[in-house]
Amino acid sequence: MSEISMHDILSLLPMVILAGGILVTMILIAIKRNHLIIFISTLVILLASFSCLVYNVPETPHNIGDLFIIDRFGLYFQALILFSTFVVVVLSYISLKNLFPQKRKEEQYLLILLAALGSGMMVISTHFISFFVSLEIISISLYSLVSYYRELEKAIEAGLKYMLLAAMSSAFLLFGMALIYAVSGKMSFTGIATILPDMNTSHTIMVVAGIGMMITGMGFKLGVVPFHMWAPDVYEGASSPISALIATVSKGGVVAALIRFFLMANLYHFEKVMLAFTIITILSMLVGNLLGLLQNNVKRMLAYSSIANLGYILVAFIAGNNTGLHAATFYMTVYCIAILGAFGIVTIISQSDAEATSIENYRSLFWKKPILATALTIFLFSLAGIPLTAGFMGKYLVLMAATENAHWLLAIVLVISSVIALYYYSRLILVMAKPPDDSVNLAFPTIRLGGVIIVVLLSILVVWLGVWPEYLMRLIYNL
Amino acid sequence: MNIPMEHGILLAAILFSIGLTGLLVRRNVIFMLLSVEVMLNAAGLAFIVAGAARGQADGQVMFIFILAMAAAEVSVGLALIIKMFKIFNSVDIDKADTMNG
Amino acid sequence: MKELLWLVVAFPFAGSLILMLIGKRLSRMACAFVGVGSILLAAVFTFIVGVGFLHNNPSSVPFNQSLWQWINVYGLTPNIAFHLDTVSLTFVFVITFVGALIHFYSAQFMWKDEGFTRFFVFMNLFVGLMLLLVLTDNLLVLYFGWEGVTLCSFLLIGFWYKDSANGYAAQKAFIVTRVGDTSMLIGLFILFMTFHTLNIQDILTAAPSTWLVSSGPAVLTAFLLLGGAIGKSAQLPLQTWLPDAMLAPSPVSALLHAATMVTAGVYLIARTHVLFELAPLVQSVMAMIGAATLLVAGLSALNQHDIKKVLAYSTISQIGYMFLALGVGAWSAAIFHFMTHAFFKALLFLGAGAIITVLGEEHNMFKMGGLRKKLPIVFWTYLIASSSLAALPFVTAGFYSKDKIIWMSYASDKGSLWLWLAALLGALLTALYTFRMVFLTFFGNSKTEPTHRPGAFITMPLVVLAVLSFAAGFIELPATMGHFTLLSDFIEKTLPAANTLHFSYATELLFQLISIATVIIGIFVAYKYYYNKPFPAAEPERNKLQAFLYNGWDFDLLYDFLFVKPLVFLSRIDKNDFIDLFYKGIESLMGALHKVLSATQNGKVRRYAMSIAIGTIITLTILLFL
Amino acid sequence: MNIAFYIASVLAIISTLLAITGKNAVHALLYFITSLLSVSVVFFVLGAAFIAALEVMIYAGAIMVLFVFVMMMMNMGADGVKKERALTTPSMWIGPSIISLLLFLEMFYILTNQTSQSITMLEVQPDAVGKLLFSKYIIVVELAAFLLTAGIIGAYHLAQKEKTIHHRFLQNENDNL
Amino acid sequence: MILVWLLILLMGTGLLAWLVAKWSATLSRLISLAGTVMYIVIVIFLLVEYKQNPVGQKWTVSFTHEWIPTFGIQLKLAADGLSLLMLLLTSFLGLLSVLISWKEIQKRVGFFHFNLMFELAGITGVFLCMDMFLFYFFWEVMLIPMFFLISIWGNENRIYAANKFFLFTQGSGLLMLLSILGIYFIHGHNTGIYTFDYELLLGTVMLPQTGFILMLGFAIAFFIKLSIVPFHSWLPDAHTQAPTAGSVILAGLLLKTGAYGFIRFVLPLFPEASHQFAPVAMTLGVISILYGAKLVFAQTDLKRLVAYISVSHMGYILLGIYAFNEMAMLGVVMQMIVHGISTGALFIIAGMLHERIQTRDIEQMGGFWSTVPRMGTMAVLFVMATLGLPGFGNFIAEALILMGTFLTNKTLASIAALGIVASTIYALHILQKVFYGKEFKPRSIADLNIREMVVMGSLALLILGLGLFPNVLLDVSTSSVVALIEKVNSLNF
Repeated sequence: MSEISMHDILSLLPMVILAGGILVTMILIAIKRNHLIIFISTLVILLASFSCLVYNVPETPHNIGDLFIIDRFGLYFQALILFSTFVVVVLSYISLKNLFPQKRKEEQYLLILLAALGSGMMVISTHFISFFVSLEIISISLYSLVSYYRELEKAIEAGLKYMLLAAMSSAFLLFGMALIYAVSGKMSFTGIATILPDMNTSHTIMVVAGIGMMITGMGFKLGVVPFHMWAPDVYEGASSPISALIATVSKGGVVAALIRFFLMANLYHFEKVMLAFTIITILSMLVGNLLGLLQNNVKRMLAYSSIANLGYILVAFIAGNNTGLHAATFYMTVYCIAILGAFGIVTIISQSDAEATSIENYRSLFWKKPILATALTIFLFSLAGIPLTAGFMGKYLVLMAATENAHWLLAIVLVISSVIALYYYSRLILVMAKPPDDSVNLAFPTIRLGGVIIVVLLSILVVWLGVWPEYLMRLIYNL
Repeated sequence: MNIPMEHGILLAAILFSIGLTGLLVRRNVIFMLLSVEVMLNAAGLAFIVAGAARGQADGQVMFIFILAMAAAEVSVGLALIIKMFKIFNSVDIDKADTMNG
Repeated sequence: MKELLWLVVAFPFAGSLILMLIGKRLSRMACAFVGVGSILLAAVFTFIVGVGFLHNNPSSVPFNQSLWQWINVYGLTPNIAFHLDTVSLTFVFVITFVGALIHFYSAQFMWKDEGFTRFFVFMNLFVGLMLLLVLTDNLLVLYFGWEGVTLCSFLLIGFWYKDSANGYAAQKAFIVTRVGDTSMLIGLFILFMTFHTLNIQDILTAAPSTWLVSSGPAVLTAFLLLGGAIGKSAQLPLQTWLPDAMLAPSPVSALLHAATMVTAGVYLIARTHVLFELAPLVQSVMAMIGAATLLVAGLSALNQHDIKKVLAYSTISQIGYMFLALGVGAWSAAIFHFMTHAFFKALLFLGAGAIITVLGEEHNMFKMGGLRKKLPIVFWTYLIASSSLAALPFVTAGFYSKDKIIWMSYASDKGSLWLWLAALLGALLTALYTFRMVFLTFFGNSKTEPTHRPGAFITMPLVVLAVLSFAAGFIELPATMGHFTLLSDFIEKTLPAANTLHFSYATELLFQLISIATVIIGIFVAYKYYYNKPFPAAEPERNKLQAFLYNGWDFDLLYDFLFVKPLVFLSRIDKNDFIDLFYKGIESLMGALHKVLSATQNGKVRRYAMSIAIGTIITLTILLFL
Repeated sequence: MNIAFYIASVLAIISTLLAITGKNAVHALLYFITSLLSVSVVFFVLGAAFIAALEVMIYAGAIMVLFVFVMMMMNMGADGVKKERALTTPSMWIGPSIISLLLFLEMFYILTNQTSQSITMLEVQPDAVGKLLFSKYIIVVELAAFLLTAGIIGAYHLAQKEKTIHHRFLQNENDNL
Repeated sequence: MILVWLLILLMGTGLLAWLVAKWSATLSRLISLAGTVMYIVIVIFLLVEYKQNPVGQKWTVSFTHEWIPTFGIQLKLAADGLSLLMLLLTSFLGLLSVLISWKEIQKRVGFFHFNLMFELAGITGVFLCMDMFLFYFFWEVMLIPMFFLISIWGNENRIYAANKFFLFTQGSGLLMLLSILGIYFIHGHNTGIYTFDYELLLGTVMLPQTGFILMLGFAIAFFIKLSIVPFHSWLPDAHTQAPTAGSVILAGLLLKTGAYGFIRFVLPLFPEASHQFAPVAMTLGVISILYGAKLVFAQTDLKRLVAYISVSHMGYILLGIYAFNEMAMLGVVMQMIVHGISTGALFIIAGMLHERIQTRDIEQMGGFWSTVPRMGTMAVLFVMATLGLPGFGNFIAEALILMGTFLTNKTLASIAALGIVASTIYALHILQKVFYGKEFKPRSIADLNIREMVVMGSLALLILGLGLFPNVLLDVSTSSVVALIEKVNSLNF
C-alpha cells in the first residue's frame, strides 16, 4: 500500500515521456491538424523517450511495488519497442501519404504511440493486473490501427477478426489468471513463485490449468500455432506499417512478458507446461513455414514467416537458461529489424491505389530498383537465417541454446522447417531476380527518399549484426 | 456465507463456456460481441470469487480494469460493426472472408 | 651403346609430339618424314642398343636405365625406367622393325587421306607406348603402356570417325579390353599389397619365397593377370573386339596384330612367368583357353568372306597358340611364335590392305580372284606369308614356331594329349582357311579389276617381311631337324626352359610327321574345294551353323544380351534417377501439406475462434492428463 | 444467503443461455441484462457490493445501451429475426457445443480435483478497493486511462462518417466535374 | 595476415567489378581478371614458400583475431599443404571462370563478377578457416553467390535448380551446425573452455554414441556437398542449369569443399566414429561410383551427363577418405585437383558447344571432330582423362585411391574397380555421340579461338603434367596427410 515515489516516476521516465507525448500530440491535433507536424512531433517524442531511456539505465533493478520492475532486461525491450515504433512511424507517414487520401491521418500516430506505451509497460510488468492492462492498451489501439484505412473492405474485415479473436483470447487469459489467483491468492509473479513450493499437487493442477489458459491468451498475441490463424488475414488487411507494428511491438512485448513471467514465477519446472510449449513451438515452426510455402501474397507470406520465427524464439525460450533467454532476446531483436525492413519495402514500393502485396509486384525488382531489392534480399535472408545477416546469428544462438540444453527434437525441427522456409524466401528473391520483361511495364511509384534511407539503414544494421554481432551480444549478455 | 470457492468459479466456468459456445456458433457479429462480453464477464466473476475467498480487494480491482477494458473494446467493436454493416451490408461475419489462403 | 636405350622409346614419342603440335603447319612430305623417320630411328637405335647389349655380355645380364621417378607414395615408387633383357630386346626388335616397315607402307597408303598427320601422331604414339610397355621394369608403368595402347587402338580403329560404325568398333575395343585391364589392375593391387612394390624383378625374386605353389593369393593374382592378358590378346571370352577392329585402316591392323597391342598379353605373361609358375592351375586354364580359342577362332575364320576378318580370326587363333605354349610352360616357343607371327601377319595385313585399296575398298574375297597375275609381288609375298601362317613344312618360319608349340603341348610336363589334339586340329583349320583365302583371292577368275598397282613404298615392306617370314624360322630348329636353338638359348637367359618329359627321338619325329601331314591335308582340302571354283560373288546363303560360326560363335549376341541390353534398359527406365523421385516426393508432400493447411485458413473468423478453442482444450488436456 | 447465490447462479445461467440462443437481438440483449443483474446479485452475495453496483451501472447500464444504440442504427427490427434464423441453423450448434462442453468438463475436472478448502467468503468493503486502487495500483489506473483513450480515439476514427470519396482518381474525376 | 588479404582482395575485386560495370562491362571483366591473377600469384608465392620450408610448424601461415569472444569465436585462418593445394585449384579455376565468361555473360556483367568473386572468397574461406564457427559461416556464405549465379545467369530451368541447390545445401549445413554446437558444448563441459577453435576441439573426448551422431551431422552435410548417392539429387540440376563458369566452380570447387570437410574435420574430430562408419561410407562411395556411372550413360543433356560424372568421381573420393591410409588419402587429394580440371574442362566444352549451337542435347550433335578439330582434340584428351587413362592425373588419383582402399578393404576396392570399366563406357559414349559419326546437320561452327585455346590448353597441360609428374603436387600435401592418418589410426584398430 505504498505511495508512489519520485524515484519511481524517474525510473519510468521514458514511458512518462511517451504518455505525456500522447497528450501533447492530442492537443496539437486539436489545435491544428497537420500531418507533417504531428509526424515530426511523434518522432521527437520517440527520440526523447529513447534517449532518456539510454541515459538512464539503472545499475540495479528497481521495483515499483510488485507491479513493475525497471531492470536492464525490461529497458532493453523498451528500447527495442521504441526503435521499432520509430521505424513504423516513418513508414506510416509514407503509407498514409500514399494510400490514405482521407483527412484525419494524425490519429494513427496517437494510436501507434499508445501501442508502444502499452508494450513498453508490459515488458516491465511483474503483476497480472499491470500486465493485463498494458496488454489491453496494445490490443485496443491495434483494433483501430488495423482498420485504420476504414474505407477499405479488407481493413475492416481484418479489424473485426482481430478484435473478436483478441477479445476471446483475452477472456481466456483472464480466466487463466483468475484460476491462478484463486488457488494462490497472488497476482504478482514473484508472489506466485513464493506460493508454488508450498502447494500440494492437487493445487498445482489448478495453477497448471491457469497457465494453460494463459498460454492461449499469450499464444494468440504471439501468433503461434494453433492460435495463429488471425495473423495472415490481419497482416494482409492492415496497412504494412501496422503489420510491422503487430509483428514487432506487440509480439516483442509479449515475448518479454512471457519470459519475465516464467522466470519470476519460476514456472520452468512444470514439465508439462514445457511440453505444451514444445508442441506449440514445433507446430509453429512447421505449420508456419508450410503455410508460407506457395504463398503469393507477400504480406501473408511475412505473416507466416513471423509465425515460424516466433516458433524459433520459443525454442530459445523453452531452452530456458541464460543462453536460451539471451538467444530469445537476440533473435527477437534481429527478427524485428528484418521484419520491419521487409514491411518497409512493401510500404515503399506500394502504388497509390493498392499496396504491393502480390509477388508479381516484385518481379524484376533487382533490375528496376536494385537498392530496394538488395535490401529486401538481405531482410529475407535474415529471416531465413543465412550467414552475413543478423538472422543467421540469431538462429545460431537459438540452435546453440537448444543444443546446450539437449532439446534435440526442437533443434532438428528447427533445421527442417528452416529448409522449408528457405523455399519461399528464395522464391520471392528469384522473382525479383527475373530478367525484366519489357512487355509488362509495371510503373513504379515515386520512391520516397526517407523510406529508402530507413530501409537501407536497417539492411546495413542487419549485415552489421550478422558480421559483427559481438556488441549486441555483450549488451544482451549483460542484461 | 459459506459458499465453497469452487462453486463460484464453477459458475464462472459455466458462463464462460456458454459465452464461448455463442462466439463459436453465432454468425451475427453483434451476438459474437455479446458472447465475448459474456466470457469477459465470467472471467471477472472468477476474479471476484477468488478475491472474496481471500478477503482481498485485488480481485475487485482487477474486475474494475476488466470493466474498463470491456467498455473500450465494446466501443471500438461497435464502431467496427457499424463500418462492417456499411461495407458488407450485413452483420453476417461469414461474409467477411475475402482474405484467405 | 646400350645407354641409348631411352632414345628408342623417345623417338616415337617425339615424333608423335612434333606432329601433334606443329603437324598442321608441316607439308605432307615433312609429316611422313617425321612420322616414318621416328620409328625408323627407333629401329636403328634398337639395333645399336641390341649390339651394345650383346657385346661382351655372354650371359645377357639385364640392363637397367632409370629416367625419373613417376610417383612416390608410400612404397609405391614406380620409375620411368627401362629393363632390357633378352625377352624385351626380342620384343623391342620386333616392334621397331615391323613397326618401321608398317610406317613405311603407311606413308604411301595413307597419302591421300585428310587425316594423314593425325594418323602418324597416333601410330607413333602407339609404337612408343608399346615400347614403354615392353621395356619398363615396373608393372604400373607397364599398365600405363598397356592402357596407352588401348587408347591408340581406340583412336586408330575409329580413325575414320565420320562413319559411326567405326566409332562403335573402337568403343567396343576399348571397353572390352578395359574389362581385362581392370582385372589386371586388381591383380596389381594384390601384388603391391603383398610385396610393397610393383617392380617386376623384385616381385619375381620375392614371389617364390612369399607364396607357396598353388596358394590362394598366388592363384588369384595369376588369374587376374591372365584376365588382363586375355582382354588385350583377344582370347576367349574377350575376343569379340578384334574382328570389329578390322574397320581400321589396314596398316593399323597390321601394327595392332603383329607388333603391338594383341601381343602385349603374351608379353605380360612371359614377363611375370614366375607368378604363373606358382599357379599351375592358372597355367592349365591358360593352356585350355589358348586351345579353345584357336579352335573357335579357326572355325570362325573358315566362314568369313571379308579378307581382313579372316586375318583377324587367324590372329586370335594364332595367339591362342601362343597362350597354349605359355600354358604348357613353353615360354621360348611362345615368343618364337610371336616373332614369326609378327612378320607374316604384318605382311598379310599389308598385303590385304594393298589388295583392298587397288580393288577400290573391296573386302569380300568372293569378289576377288585371279589377282595372281595382276599383282605378282603382292601375290608372292602373300603366298609366303600364308604358307608361313599355315605352317607349310620346312620352308616357312611359321612351321618351325608352330611345330614347336604343337610338340610342346604334348611333350611338356604340363601338356596333354588333348591339348596336342586341339593344336593339331587348329593347324588343320589354319591351313584350310589360309589357303581358302589364298585360292579365293588370287586364283580363279578375276571378278574385280584392280584400279592401279601398289606403289614402291607399299611393295618394299612386303618384300622385306616376306624374307623375314621365310627366314626367321631358321633361328630355331627342332631336335629332329638339326637342333638349332639360337632363339630359345637367347630367351632362356631370361625365361626358364620348358620342362619336357623325356621322349624318344622317334616319338618326336612321329608327332611331327602327323602335324606335317595335317597341314598338307588342310591345304589339299582347301585346294579341292576352293581352287578355281566358281563362286557366286554375292554373300553366300549360310545355314544356321555357318551363320553361328560366321558371327564369331555369337559372342556378340551373348554379350549384347548379358550386358548391353540390361544397361540400355536400365538407362531407359531410370534416366531421371529414381532417387530423385524421393526428393520430388518430399516436394509434392510439402506442396500437399501446404494446400491442406491453406484450406484451414479459409477466412472465416468462427473457424479461427474454433481453432483457438480446440488449441486451448488440447493444451489443457496435455497439462492435466498427460 | 447461500440459497440466494444458487438461485442467482441458475438465473444467470438460464438468462445467458437465452441471450446466446435468441433470435431477436433486442430480446437477447435484455436476457443478457438479466444475466448481468443476476451476476450482480452473486457479487453482492459474495460481499462485493461495490462491484455489484458497477456491474449494474456500467455493464448493464452503459455498455448494453451502446449495443442498443448500434442495433437501432442498423435497424434490425422486424425482419431481423428471420434473417437471424437463416444465419444460425440448429445443426451449427453441435460442433461448438461439443467444444465448449469439453472445455467445461476440463474446468470441472480441475475444480473437482481441487481439494475443497471451503473458503468462507469474506466481505471486502468498497473503501478497501478504493484505497488499493489509488495507492498501489495508481499507475495502472493511469494506464487504464490510456486504455480508454485508445478506445475513444479508435471508435471516433472508425465511426466517423466519410465525406470524401475513397480513391484519389475518383476524387480527381469529381474535381473535373 | 596475407590470408586475410586474399579474402579482402577477392571481395574488393568483386565490389569494384560491380561498381565499374555501370560504365564499362569490359573494365569489369578486366578487373576480375586482374584480381584472380593477383590471387593466383599470391597462392603460388605461398606454395613456393611452403615448398622451401616443408617441415617445421604445421601451418605455414596463420592469422588469428577475435571475432565473437563471448562464444570463443575467432577469425582464425591458417594454411597447410592441403589448404594451399585447394587454394591453388581455387585460384586457377577462378581465373578460368573469368576467362570463359568473357563472351558468355553479356547481361549484368558487374553483378555476375561480384557473385563470382564472392563465391571464390567463400570457398577460400572454407579452405582456410581454423574455427568451426567460421567454417560454418563460410560454408553458407559460398552458397549465396552460387544461388544467384544459377538463378540469374542459368539456363532454362534455373529457378528450380537454384532452389533445389539452395535447399539441399542449406539443410545439410544446418545439420552440420547442430553437430558443431554439440561438439562445442561437449568440449566446454569437459574442459570448461568454450571455444570453436578447431585445434582445441580436436582432442574432445566423448561417448561413442554421441560421437557417432555428431559425426553423422557432419557426414550428411559433406555427403550432400560431395553429392554421394543418395544425396546427389541437387547436383545434376544445379550443374546443368548453371552458366559455364558456375558449373566449373560447382564441380571443381564446391564439391571439393565436401571432401575437404571430411579430411579436415570429420576424420580428425571423430576418429573412432569414423572407423565405425567406414564400411557404410565406403559402400556409399562404391554405390556412387557405379550408380553415378550408370546415370551418366542414360543422359542426353551434355551438361547433365558431365554432372553425373562428378557423382561417380566423388564416389572415389569418399572411398579413399575412408580407407584410412596415406596412399588413398593422397589419391583423394589428387582426385580433388584433377577432377576439378578434367570435369571443369568437360563443362567448358559443353558450354562452348552450347554457346555455338544453342543446345545441349547430344542427340542433336555428332561429327563435330571434323567441324571443330581443335575442340575435338581437346574433347578426346579430357574424355581420356575422365576415364582414367594413365598419363593423365586422373589415373594417378584413381589408382592411388583404389590401391590404398585395397589395402583396407579388398572387396569394395575390387567392386569399385568396376567403375573403371563403367567410366570407359560412358566417356566413350560422349565421344561417340558428340564428336564421332556424321554431322547431325551441317552447321558452321567456329573452332576454338585464342582465348579458348589458352583456357583449354592450360587445362590440358596441367592434367598431363599431373599425370606424368604427380609428385609435384602430392609432395605438398604429404605432411598434412601423414599427420592426419597418424592421428586417425592412432586408436589402434
